[in-house]
Amino acid sequence: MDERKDFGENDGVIHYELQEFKLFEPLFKWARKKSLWIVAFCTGCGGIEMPPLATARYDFERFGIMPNPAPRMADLFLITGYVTPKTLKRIIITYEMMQDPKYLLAHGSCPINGGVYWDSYNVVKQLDKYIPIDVAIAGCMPRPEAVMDGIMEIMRKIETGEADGWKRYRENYEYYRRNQDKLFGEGWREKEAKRWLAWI
Amino acid sequence: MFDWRLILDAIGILIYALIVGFIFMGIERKAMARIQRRIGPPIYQPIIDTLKLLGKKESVSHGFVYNFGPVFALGVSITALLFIPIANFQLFSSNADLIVVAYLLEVPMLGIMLGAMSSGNPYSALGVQRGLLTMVAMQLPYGLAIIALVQHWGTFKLSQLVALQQLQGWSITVPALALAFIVFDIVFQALLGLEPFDIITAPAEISMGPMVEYGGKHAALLFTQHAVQLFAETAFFAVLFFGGASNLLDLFLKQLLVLFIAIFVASIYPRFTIDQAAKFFWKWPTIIGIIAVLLTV
Amino acid sequence: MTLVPEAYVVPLTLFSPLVFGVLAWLFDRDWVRETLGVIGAAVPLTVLSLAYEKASSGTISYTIDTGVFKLHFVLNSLSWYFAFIGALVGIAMAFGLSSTSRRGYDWLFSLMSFTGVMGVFLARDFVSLFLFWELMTFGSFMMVLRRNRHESLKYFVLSVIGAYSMLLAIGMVYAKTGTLDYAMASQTLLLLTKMGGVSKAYVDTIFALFLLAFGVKAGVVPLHVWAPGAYGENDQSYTSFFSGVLSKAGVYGFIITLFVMPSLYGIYFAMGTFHGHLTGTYLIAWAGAVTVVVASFLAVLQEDIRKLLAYSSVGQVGYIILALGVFNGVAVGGAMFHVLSHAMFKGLFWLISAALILRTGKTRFEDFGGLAEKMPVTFAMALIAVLSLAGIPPMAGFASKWLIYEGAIQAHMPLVAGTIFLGSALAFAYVVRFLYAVWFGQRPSDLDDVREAPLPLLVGMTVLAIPNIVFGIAPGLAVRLINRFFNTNITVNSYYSISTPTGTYNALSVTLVLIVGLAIAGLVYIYGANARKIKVTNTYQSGNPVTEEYNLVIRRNFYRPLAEALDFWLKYSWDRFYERLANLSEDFADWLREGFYNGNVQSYSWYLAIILLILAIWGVL
Amino acid sequence: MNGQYASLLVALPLISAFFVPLIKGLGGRAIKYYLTLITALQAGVAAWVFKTVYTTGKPIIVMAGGWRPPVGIDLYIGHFAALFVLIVALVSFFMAIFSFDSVSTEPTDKYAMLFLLLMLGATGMIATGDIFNLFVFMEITSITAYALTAYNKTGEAAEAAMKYIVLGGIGSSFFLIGITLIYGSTGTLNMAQLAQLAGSINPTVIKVGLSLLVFGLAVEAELFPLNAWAPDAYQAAPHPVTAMFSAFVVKAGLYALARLVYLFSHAAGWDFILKLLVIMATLTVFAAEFSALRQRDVKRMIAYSSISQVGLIALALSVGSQLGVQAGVFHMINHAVVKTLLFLTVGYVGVKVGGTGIENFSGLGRKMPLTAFALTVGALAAVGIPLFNIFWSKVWIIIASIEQGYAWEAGVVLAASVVEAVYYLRLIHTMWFGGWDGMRIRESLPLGTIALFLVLLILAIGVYPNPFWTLAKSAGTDIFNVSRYIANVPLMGVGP
Repeated sequence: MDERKDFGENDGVIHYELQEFKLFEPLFKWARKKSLWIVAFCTGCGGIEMPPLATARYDFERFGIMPNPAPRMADLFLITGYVTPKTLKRIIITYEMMQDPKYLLAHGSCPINGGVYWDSYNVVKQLDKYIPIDVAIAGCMPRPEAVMDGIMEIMRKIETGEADGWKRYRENYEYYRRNQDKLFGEGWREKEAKRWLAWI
Repeated sequence: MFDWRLILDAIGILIYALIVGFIFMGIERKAMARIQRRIGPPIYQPIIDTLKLLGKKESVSHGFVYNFGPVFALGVSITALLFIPIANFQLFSSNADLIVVAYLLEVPMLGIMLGAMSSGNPYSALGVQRGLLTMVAMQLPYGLAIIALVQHWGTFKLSQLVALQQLQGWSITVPALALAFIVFDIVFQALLGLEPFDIITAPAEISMGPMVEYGGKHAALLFTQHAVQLFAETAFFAVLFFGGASNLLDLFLKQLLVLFIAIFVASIYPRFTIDQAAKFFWKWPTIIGIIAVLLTV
Repeated sequence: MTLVPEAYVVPLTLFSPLVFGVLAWLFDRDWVRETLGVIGAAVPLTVLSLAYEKASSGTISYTIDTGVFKLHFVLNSLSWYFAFIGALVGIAMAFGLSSTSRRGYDWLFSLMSFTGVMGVFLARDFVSLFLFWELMTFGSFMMVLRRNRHESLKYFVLSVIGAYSMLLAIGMVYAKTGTLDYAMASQTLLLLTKMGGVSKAYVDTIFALFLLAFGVKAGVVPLHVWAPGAYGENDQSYTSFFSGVLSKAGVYGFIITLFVMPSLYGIYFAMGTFHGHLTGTYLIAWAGAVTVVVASFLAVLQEDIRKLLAYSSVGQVGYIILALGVFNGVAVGGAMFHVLSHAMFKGLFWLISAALILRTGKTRFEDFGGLAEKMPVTFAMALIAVLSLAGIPPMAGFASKWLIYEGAIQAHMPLVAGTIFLGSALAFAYVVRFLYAVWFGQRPSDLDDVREAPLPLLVGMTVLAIPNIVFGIAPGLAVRLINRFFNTNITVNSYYSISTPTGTYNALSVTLVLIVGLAIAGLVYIYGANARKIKVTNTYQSGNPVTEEYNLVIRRNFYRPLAEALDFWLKYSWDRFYERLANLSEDFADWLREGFYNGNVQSYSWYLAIILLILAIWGVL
Repeated sequence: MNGQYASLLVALPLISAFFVPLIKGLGGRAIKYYLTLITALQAGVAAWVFKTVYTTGKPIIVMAGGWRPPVGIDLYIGHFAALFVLIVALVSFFMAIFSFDSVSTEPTDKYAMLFLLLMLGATGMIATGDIFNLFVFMEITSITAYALTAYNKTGEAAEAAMKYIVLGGIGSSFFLIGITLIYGSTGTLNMAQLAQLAGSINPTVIKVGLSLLVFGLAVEAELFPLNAWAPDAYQAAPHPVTAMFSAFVVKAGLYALARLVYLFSHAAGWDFILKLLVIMATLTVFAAEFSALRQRDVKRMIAYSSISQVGLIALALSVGSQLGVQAGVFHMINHAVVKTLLFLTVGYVGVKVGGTGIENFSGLGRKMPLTAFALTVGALAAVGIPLFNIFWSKVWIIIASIEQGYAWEAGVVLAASVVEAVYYLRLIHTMWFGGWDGMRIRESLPLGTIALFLVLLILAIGVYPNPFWTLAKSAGTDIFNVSRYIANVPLMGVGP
């Protein structure tokens, strides 16, 4: 883990040693499965698909899922539609802010292969190159049932330990980082921040 | 010096309070869901959430005071809890009285504010500002309710208060104290941060207010603190107005009664903005409080 | 008592500060001045602590015969209590001054006001009270004069009005009783009230004049206008003495009118009662309550650190006045304890603001930020002061406020007790505002090279921080001291637990349980993943990247919603009212001069004719 | 050296005044040296008289031409007169030294003559025991005062002198009519005998006579409506003369007023006169203080302050109790010392910096530190700060007036003195913390020593007022206690 080149990434988001709970690991695994908090970050056209889940008909709260505005507390990150580079920058920053056992759920076909916007200049064709995806739900905006199924899938993967998107992000950070820098150019965080300074 | 029975009592009550506190939070979410005709999470959902937060593999901090804030808040909540006469356990309530407990129930707010302020996030700063203004707004009616109570019973000692209420009937039955009950109930809503006055952690507006930068074990600490605080405040409410309790089940029922009043109010009313809340607190609850106080003098 | 012979106790405490102040002014070399000043402030402290058992049991009296008057001083337990608090804050001020001011001028006048306040506490007759009162006012005035003329004149005019109303009251007492000594004057006044030799209106005017005189110095609301300017525009470490102890001279005045002149009981009863409470003290209670509310609301909305502390100081003294007004044993005991705790935590606050202004040179909240790492020790002191002022249980502030709560509610003054609740919440709010704006959040770039406060200032802070904690955990010590001169029915079960007829407060158990609670919480904290430190800019701004240039902190008008909620009340301000009054009187003066001395002889001779006419009319009748 | 040498007090200035034209030829400086010599001699005689009166305790009676009093004119130098004649002499000595630098306009011999005659007039008014003699000395003082006011030959000085002459003239003429009335009904001019016969004069005559006497002296003693001339006269006169005006010329008028008022204490309608005087005194303090508030010229400001302090003394004297009169006399002493110091320093700044406008005083602390320090001590003393001398006398005056039931008047006076505090402290602020043009002025040694002596005197009285308080008490009883006054004067048994 430590031979990786130091990219001067954001506050050692990668370089901390992981906390291994020996005794309570199975309990925590169960708890992680039974209480998933979703980051309120709805991109693209899928954002409107998410509220029905909270209504009386589907009610994802019975699985312990609760929308939570702050990324620090959240575990589940829903990418609900096409991803433009501008949104991808925010996604990367929010993803890196989330605390570690975090999972990514990609809705719809756009994050998988660009979907309807397959030939558009401004859509990220394959999200997986920049952010590790745990479960992808096909469909050009999957219906709530499909999303619920995807959530069940995530919970199963957590149960079995396969939902290791955050581990993959840590291990081959160079790959993800190179792709990101290729897309946005080196040191894109400062440049982006400076652009908005004038308006604040 | 140590009387072991007291310490065992304290530990027992602490664990009981923690579990029942989480259950109350669960009931809160379950009841709101049921009102919205949803199934809602299992009752023990808050316990799962806290465990998940505690089990986070990574933890982030903005400096010593950021860590000290939640620890201080939980510590003071536990202290406040141990000074309230829970059912037939006296615990430490013999050497502290109503004013000390009322103050201890408000001090955790300082702990949360300390942590939130040092996180250096504008949202948390807004949360701090709203939290303090709510506290300033509700302090006058809160004080008036307590004064009415004390003037009627003539004592500050909680254990004595409970004994008097056992003899002469609950505070609710006294007309003046009924007014004080109404005022205290409105203030109780703000103390818990439930719907009409949940301006502090307004989820949609300022993303969890002070708690925006809290994650992992800090959030777990805050959740446990909220659980203990919930138990302590419902117990305090029960002791003041429903004549304490002879045994734990009696206390539990009274706490449920109080909780459900709060839940029903919370699930109906939209959120006040902060200056509306201040103006509201200084109008109706204060007037009712003054009437209650003048009736009991 | 062997060290300092009894005859020298009072003169040493009284005159050593002034003598050393003058010496410090004369030998204006860098370190000579500081040592002289600190010695001058240390002498009263040592002498008083040595004279403790003698003063607490009997009294040490001392008279100076200046021919014109006989000045009589007595050191008994009451005056010892106040003098000791004054000396303690005085030594802290001396340490503070030795690092914040490089001028003999400051030392001379700060130590002159030190002597003045000591004289006020030890005086036993009216003229010495008036003499040292004027000296104290003049000393503190000169400290403000150097820095801001308008504020100093406002301060001086108000306190001279107070002083002269006191002189009028003294004259009226002397006219009727013929003596100037407290005890004798009160006895004869009591007899006169009984036999009807003195009309009720006469007694009311005496009471009103004393109320006005001591109200100005204590900063009761309509007369508090000078406080922000005088406390703010001053060397901050001197203000710790100014607001910590000089306001107590006003409080001591209230005690004189209420207690030391026992006959006034008779007078107060003569003033009738207002459903159960003595009208005189009921007025004082309401004056204190209004001060607490108005000053605390103003303190919350301030933008400048000095103004915030000034209004908060006025508010806290309002607490003391309120408790004195409640006039039952517990409340007065609470008031005396609050005198001690206020002197401690307010003195500490001012020393902290002195350190901040000394190191950063800034005074407004929007220029501060993130100093917690840069000045860790001062930050720790600030935390102690914050906890004590907000009244968090293990601190001295809570113990005294608790007593005032108990007293006020027991005395069946519900609305006054209500204002205490509001006042303590506001205190909580402006104290957290101070913490947020100065210590936390993003640090402005020009504050990066800020160093820790200099050593003498830190020593001064510790001198004031320790009593805050000691009296917090062991309120019994202070209450035992207070019970020696007032029969407050607060029973001291042991040094850490005090109880009143209706409630009890065991500070040690609260502190121990708090420590246990913190330990439990700490365990939970340690169990989780160990946290790593991240920069301030790594915060959630809904995903946007953030750099140092972003302003991540709300430091300007932090409580804007409260200001909007209160805008109806904020339209009226005592300050503007007094400014208009001052201009009115100056225009009247101009009108009078043009009108009367208008320079032509005809009108002058007409004046002569008028006088002749008056004499002629009198002659004929 | 028996008591008769006390007549030197009057004779010495008179003779030396007329020697001045003889030595006119030796030039201005010689005249000034001569003036200082004479005033020094006068101070010596006055000190000797002071010592004898206060050691023997008996007043010195000087009978002109050896004739016993009701027929001959006698000088009655009691405790008050001895004290005040010494003050007059000392102040004139200091002002003589001061006039070396400050008086530059040409006819210095005329100045020296007027100076000596002014001193003579004041001494005479204080020492005389005969009403008509009092009138004569009053005339001498007023006329020399008119001339000295116009001495600077500026337009403003002439106008001030003209006002002073008109008002002073009216006042003294009515004073003369009063004397004739009283002489007509009692047949004697001697004060002691007048006091004896006061009860027996028919009421209307004594009422009119006393009121005219009081009116005449009130103009001289600057009470409220009659003091309109004072500010201009003080400002226009040369600096040393202004100091003499405020230090003892006004005091002589006040003393005469008090002496006459208390002489006729058995006369009918006496308490009305006292009430009128109290009201006029309070109004004086009030009007003078307020009109000084926005003064741009420091000398005129201090003139107003001097008038208000004189009003305070008048209040003390007219309160009607022994304590009041004693406090009034004590205040006279303090006021003389403080006002001399103030006018000395302000005059010196006016001479050195050119003009006494407030802008010349800014940054004085660094420009002329010694003068600034002296002026600050004088100002603080005038305001009544403890550890300075006026504090003690002001406290006693307030207590005395309240004791006599004048609580309202005391309140007004205290309110007015708050105003006084404001403008003096504004002056102090401009002096020490005002802007400074950088150049430092060397101060002369003799004036520095005088200023320091006065500062030390102020601090001495302020810190330990006992000796001066006993002096003031004996002087006060001398005025108030008329029966003792009558007993001391050896009256021939003649007249009704």
